[in-house]
Amino acid sequence: GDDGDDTADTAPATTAAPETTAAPETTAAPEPAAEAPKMAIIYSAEWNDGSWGEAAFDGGNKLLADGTISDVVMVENVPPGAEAERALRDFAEQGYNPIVAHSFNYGDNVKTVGAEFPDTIFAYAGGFGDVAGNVGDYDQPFYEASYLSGILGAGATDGGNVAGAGGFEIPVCVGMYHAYLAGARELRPETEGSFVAVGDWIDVQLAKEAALSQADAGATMFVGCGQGPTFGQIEAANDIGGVSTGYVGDMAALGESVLSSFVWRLDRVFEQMVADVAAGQTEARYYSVPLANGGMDVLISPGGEAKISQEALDLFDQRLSEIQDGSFAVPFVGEN
Amino acid sequence: MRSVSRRFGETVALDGVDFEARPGEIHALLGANGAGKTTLMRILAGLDRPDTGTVEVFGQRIENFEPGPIRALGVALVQQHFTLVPTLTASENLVLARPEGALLPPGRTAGVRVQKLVEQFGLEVRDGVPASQLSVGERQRLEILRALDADAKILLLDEPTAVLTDVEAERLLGVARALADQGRALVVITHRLAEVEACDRVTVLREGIEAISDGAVDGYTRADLASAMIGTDTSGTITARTSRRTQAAPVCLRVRDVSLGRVSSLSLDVGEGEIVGIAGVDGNGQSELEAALSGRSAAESGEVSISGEPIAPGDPRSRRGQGLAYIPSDRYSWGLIGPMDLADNLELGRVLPIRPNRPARHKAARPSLDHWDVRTAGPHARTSSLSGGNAQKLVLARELDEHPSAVLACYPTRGLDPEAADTVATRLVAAAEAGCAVLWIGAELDELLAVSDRIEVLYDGTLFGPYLPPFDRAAIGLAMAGDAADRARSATGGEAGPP
Amino acid sequence: MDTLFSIATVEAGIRLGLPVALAALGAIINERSGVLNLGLEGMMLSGALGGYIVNDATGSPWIGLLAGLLVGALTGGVFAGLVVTFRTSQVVTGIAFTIVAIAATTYLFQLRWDIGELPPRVERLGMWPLVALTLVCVAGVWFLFRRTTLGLTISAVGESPESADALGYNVVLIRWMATIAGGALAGLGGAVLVNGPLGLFIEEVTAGRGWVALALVVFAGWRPVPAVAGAFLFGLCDAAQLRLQGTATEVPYEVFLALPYVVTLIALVVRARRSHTPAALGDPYVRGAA
Amino acid sequence: MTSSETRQPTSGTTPSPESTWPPKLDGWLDAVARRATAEGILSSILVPVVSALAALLVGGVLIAIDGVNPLSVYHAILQGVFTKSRGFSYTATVATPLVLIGVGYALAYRARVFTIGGEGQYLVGAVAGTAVVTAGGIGDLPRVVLIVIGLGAAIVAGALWGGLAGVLANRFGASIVISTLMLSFIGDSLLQWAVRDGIRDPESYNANSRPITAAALPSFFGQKTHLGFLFALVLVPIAWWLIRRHRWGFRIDALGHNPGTLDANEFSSARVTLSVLVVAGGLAGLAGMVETTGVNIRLGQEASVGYGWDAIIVALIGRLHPVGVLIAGLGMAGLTIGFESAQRQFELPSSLVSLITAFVIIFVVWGDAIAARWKETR
Ligand SMILES: Nc1ncnc2c1ncn2[C@@H]1O[C@H](COP(=O)(O)OP(=O)(O)OP(=O)(O)O)[C@@H](O)[C@H]1O
Ligand SMILES: Nc1ncnc2c1ncn2[C@@H]1O[C@H](COP(=O)(O)OP(=O)(O)OP(=O)(O)O)[C@@H](O)[C@H]1O
Ligand SMILES: [Mg+2]
Ligand SMILES: [Mg+2]
Repeated sequence: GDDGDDTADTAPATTAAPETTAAPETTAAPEPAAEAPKMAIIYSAEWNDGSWGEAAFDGGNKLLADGTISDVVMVENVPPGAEAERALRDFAEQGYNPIVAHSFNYGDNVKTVGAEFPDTIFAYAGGFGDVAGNVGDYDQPFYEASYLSGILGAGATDGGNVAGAGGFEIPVCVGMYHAYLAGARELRPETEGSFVAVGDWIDVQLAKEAALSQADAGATMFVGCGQGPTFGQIEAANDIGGVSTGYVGDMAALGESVLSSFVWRLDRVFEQMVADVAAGQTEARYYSVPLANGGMDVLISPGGEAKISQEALDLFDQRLSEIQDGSFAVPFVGEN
Repeated sequence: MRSVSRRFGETVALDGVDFEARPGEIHALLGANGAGKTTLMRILAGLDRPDTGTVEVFGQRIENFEPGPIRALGVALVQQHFTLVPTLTASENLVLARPEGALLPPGRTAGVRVQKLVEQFGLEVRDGVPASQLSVGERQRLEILRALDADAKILLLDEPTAVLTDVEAERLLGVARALADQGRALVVITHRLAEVEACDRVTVLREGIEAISDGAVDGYTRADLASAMIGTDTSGTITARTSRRTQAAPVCLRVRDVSLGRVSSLSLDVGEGEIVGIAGVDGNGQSELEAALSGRSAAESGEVSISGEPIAPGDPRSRRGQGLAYIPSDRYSWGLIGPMDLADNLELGRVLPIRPNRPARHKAARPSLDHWDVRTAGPHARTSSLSGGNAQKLVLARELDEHPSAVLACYPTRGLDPEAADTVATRLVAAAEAGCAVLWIGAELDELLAVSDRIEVLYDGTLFGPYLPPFDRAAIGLAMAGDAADRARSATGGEAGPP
Repeated sequence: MDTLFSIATVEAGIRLGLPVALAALGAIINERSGVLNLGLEGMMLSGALGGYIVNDATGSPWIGLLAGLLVGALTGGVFAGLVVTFRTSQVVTGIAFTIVAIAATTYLFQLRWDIGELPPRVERLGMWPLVALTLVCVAGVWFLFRRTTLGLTISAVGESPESADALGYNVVLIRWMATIAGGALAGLGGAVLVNGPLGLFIEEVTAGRGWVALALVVFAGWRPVPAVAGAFLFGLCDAAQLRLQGTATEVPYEVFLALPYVVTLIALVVRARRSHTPAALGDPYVRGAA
Repeated sequence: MTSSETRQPTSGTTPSPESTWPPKLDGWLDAVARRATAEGILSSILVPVVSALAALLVGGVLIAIDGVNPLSVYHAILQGVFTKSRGFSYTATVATPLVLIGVGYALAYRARVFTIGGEGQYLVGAVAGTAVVTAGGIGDLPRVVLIVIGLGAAIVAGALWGGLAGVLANRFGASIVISTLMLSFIGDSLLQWAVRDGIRDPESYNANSRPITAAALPSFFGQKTHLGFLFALVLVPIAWWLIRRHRWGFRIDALGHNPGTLDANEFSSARVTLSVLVVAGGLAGLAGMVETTGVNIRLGQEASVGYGWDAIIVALIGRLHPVGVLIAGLGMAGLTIGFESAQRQFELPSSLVSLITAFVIIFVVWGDAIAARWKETR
């Protein structure tokens, strides 16, 4: 990896590997133990989003390739509600365990179906420790990465404010924005910021205009949350020569403004669930793999380093190691 | 056209008809309703195709029955119903019919074109307003202008005079003659025998077969033509009543100061047992009068009442409860529901909240159908399968069976053959004699003369009359043409009585 | 607040309005001929994908626009085949058409860029050439209906197909042409969205703009200039809405999402019967059936 | 009285000089409706079935291109519905909103009132019903009472949403297709606002309403199927009876065939139009609440899953007849469930699955048109 040099980690190769389709590797994978768990993942949009969905897709496939699991089944575009429950139930009946519902809107569905299959571990992307019996939750500590991106952003710009955007005003998104702002303020305490809810997760054009409106108000550093809003923020930063941040996935290819991205290492999260299942556990947990434990990689885009001041790079390294050794905790502010 | 035949399902509209139109002549095409006149002209204009037979235009055999190419040969058809685009103005309609290139002419040029045509043919139309806002007569004239504008060599006019006043009709025939004199071939479809006399040749169709084929007009008397049309010797009018009411009867149907659209402040009383005929040319307020009296539309002002009780507009069931029967001018628009069966149609206006099952409904309908001699496959038949006369009888059965106290009969014989028309008239007269107040809005004067106790003429939304028996046919005819209105206008007092 | 009333806001409004304006112009041509086009969103989306793929392949956004136009025309042709020639229900076909287009574009897009490949950014056109293009289109449509025989014919076909037929016009052909033209402009609108300042395609990138365009057409009474003006007005509303979020004004943003539809409903009511709805809109034409 | 306001915009003033017979028809729909009443039950079943099969054939080619054996996919679809333990109950659950809304559409389309507003009415009904049953202080009421007032509120809200289109049409001549389309989008925005703000659960992390557990619909027959399916099953004979034996049904058919005659002889067609929109809206609203309380735990942002659009197709394929709607609704639901199951089994791209389902719709509509034309030319 030319880009993943800053995290003390094992194999960053998965991040941009296109060759992760399920079928060929199932046969090529090292023969798993027959009793290795089978995992199922459902998602409410398409896997192919270069971001949130793809992180789960890659995570599942990585475990399969590692032989940690004997099978993984993944279904996309399952709207929360009745259809999600049908899918969850179907997988539970077929013996898949653990079963991951990869959206924060699946909370009710996993609880409903979870009650019917007490021996199966379910988890959904609630992100706030919503655990009950065999139904777990997993963390999205994006704000930690975002804090570091904020440091880099301030180090690559001469001034200007922070622009945050999400499809709606949800805690994960707002938290990312506040962490970024806090990171930027480490270098430039006078930095201001604004957060905008685009009102839609896919409308890129509207998202871009939202970002441009923030640029008009003086923003130079952009941090998006969700596919549409992130693409919009990146595009706006490209246009005005600001800096932006890739969201859950390496988005360096989307433009020169993308200073850094973070990759969500969901294989680490899934590993915990699989381990619980393999150990015969039926109690789920809050599967939290923070940055410190390698839940995320922060990637500085190729060529990005040259734009960042040395002061910022140093601070970045310092905070990163502090986070990793637990001496520094990024503050989480979930409300605007 | 040689041995042209055309069937529609079971109906044989044309059966081996030969027809010719020659330059410089006006050819009258006669026939009872449904005789096939329109079908013949539609085929000639390329709007329909014959099943067998050939059509030649100027020696060129038509293979492709499409309106475009046939129009290009110089054939223009003025259809029985309007075919103007209602949102376009006169000039735009003309441009649409005969564009002068890809671009529209500027407003002024187009206006000049209309003006020229108006002057050339003496047919007055207004430009600059959408066709939907023109009067019926203007629309008809515009249709004809549009046909002439294409410099048609063969001009087909399907009942052009049906909606015109006599004066207008006469003018139109004058124009037709002038056009023929220019060397064009004209075909005029009409029901008015008088108009045939202004033509050169005549063809009479009866049930899809020529009863008279391409004869010189001079060779036939009106009686000849009439009998060719209907196949019997009766001159086609309704049997006149033998006795008429003379004393004033207690008022049943009362109309007070009703205004709606063209109708302005109209008042009228119809007594029990009395038949009042409303004569007049279509388009003088008949439809508004019908709408207001039937309660289909609310009058803008004024009141209609039956035995002192006002009719509530938009509430046909209570109208029926008050005893007002309504025979609409257009039974297919206002009277019947084609796709429903006969029993259902008989139930209109008196459907119970919960209806009996279908066999019971059919059983209940049978006596009524028998009594009114509705010839049909049975109460389960679709109403759209009825012929015009039987459809009308079905309406009568529904409306008159409940012994109404008043009847609003609008053109009750429209589209019927003489025998059926006579039956309808007899039934209405019988109803009147049983004490029912009948208001008969009609177009054919002879019919009204035959049945009415009193006639009023509706002209431009106002009633002129009353005319009492023995009727002065000429005076009524003049009133219908607006003569009485003119005189009333010139006499400041507005005396509009009978002569 | 000062940022609200700035040139930038206006420009944002224009950018947001451009694709909608073009699609609305397409729908006007289409609907003036009597064909109700509920497939507009799908046609836009198809044009967007076509424009994106071709731009990516050729590196020319102008060729991309042309491709969007052609793909749109193709979808218009398919739609015309169904509703004009086969006389399927325009309502159902339109809705189904949009569903097909969403599914098909997603499918093709994923076929082309498999998982793990980020969709590339393509060459982009600036706002002003597209504004010029849109102005040319609106002028063209205005000219078509005000100054050309063809426009008059299309209106006549939408108003009274039996009259046009009797005059020798080929109703089916004219509706085909109008539907293809409508699809072409809708496709162009989609292509303008992705080849314009955005330069990106993602699944369902049109995000309901086709429905807004349909609403606009009604709002504008099937007239091109008000439709385009309306598109920019709604674009401006969106732009302003995004800028208002920072300030204290607490109008729920759902109000802005619903705004085009609410305003259209109000327009339907206020202008009541003068709404110029083509009389034959939605009716298949069969000679002799009337 | 208010009759001057409710009269038809066209009545009275400009009568046509010639009567037109038969009256102008939407040929395709007429063919559909006619077949429902009399001619050939066979063709009314044969055409959609053959068309659907043709669509599945085309879909099979696409599946094969995707590298999966289409036969095994179709086998999995059948299994998903017929042999999997919950296949039937799932199918019934999905069919419930389709049938409830579809019967409303069928009634409206019989009257030639072309509403396409089911989706909006469904959402508005769900929002109103949820608002009522999750309102403070009401939770202590007995479950039955809660269910009833929740469903009642949903019906009223849906009916108002539908009725609004009727009022706009009657008073202002607004096109019903267009106004109901607009109202559907507005209904979705209303839902978004409601769950984000209006009736949001303050405890919830996400944009959701409070749970409606207290008003949850029981299941019946000990099945996974909720009571709502029973409503749909009961609605079908009621609607059938209304059409056959009730004055209102008679008026609906009369309105569809000839509004002028209805107006002149039986009842104001404007009011029948309004009533049919109100009833269809109420049924869609009911469907929204039934889905919320029968299937879900609360109302969320993603409540709009498109039953209101699918039901249009269900109504048309069901030949505007309640029994037909039931069969078509079950068929469509079965297809959905079967495809879902196959999609999970073969990990098919979701876009491919929606493409094939959309093909089924287009092919059925197309098949109808071809059949109608073929009939015409004979
Ligand atoms: N499109 C059609 N489908 C079925 N039957 C038709 C059609 N057109 C005409 N007919 C039938 O063909 C016969 C001839 O009709 P046509 O319109 O030619 O009569 P007409 O002589 O013009 O009558 P009128 O004086 O009433 O205008 C009638 O029985 C009519 O019902
Ligand atoms: N437009 C039409 N479509 C289908 N069938 C028609 C049409 N017009 C007329 N018919 C059929 O043609 C037959 C003759 O109709 P038409 O009205 O010409 O009868 P008619 O000879 O005038 O009878 P009547 O004397 O009772 O008026 C009827 O059985 C009718 O069903
Ligand atoms: Mg005729
Ligand atoms: Mg007849």
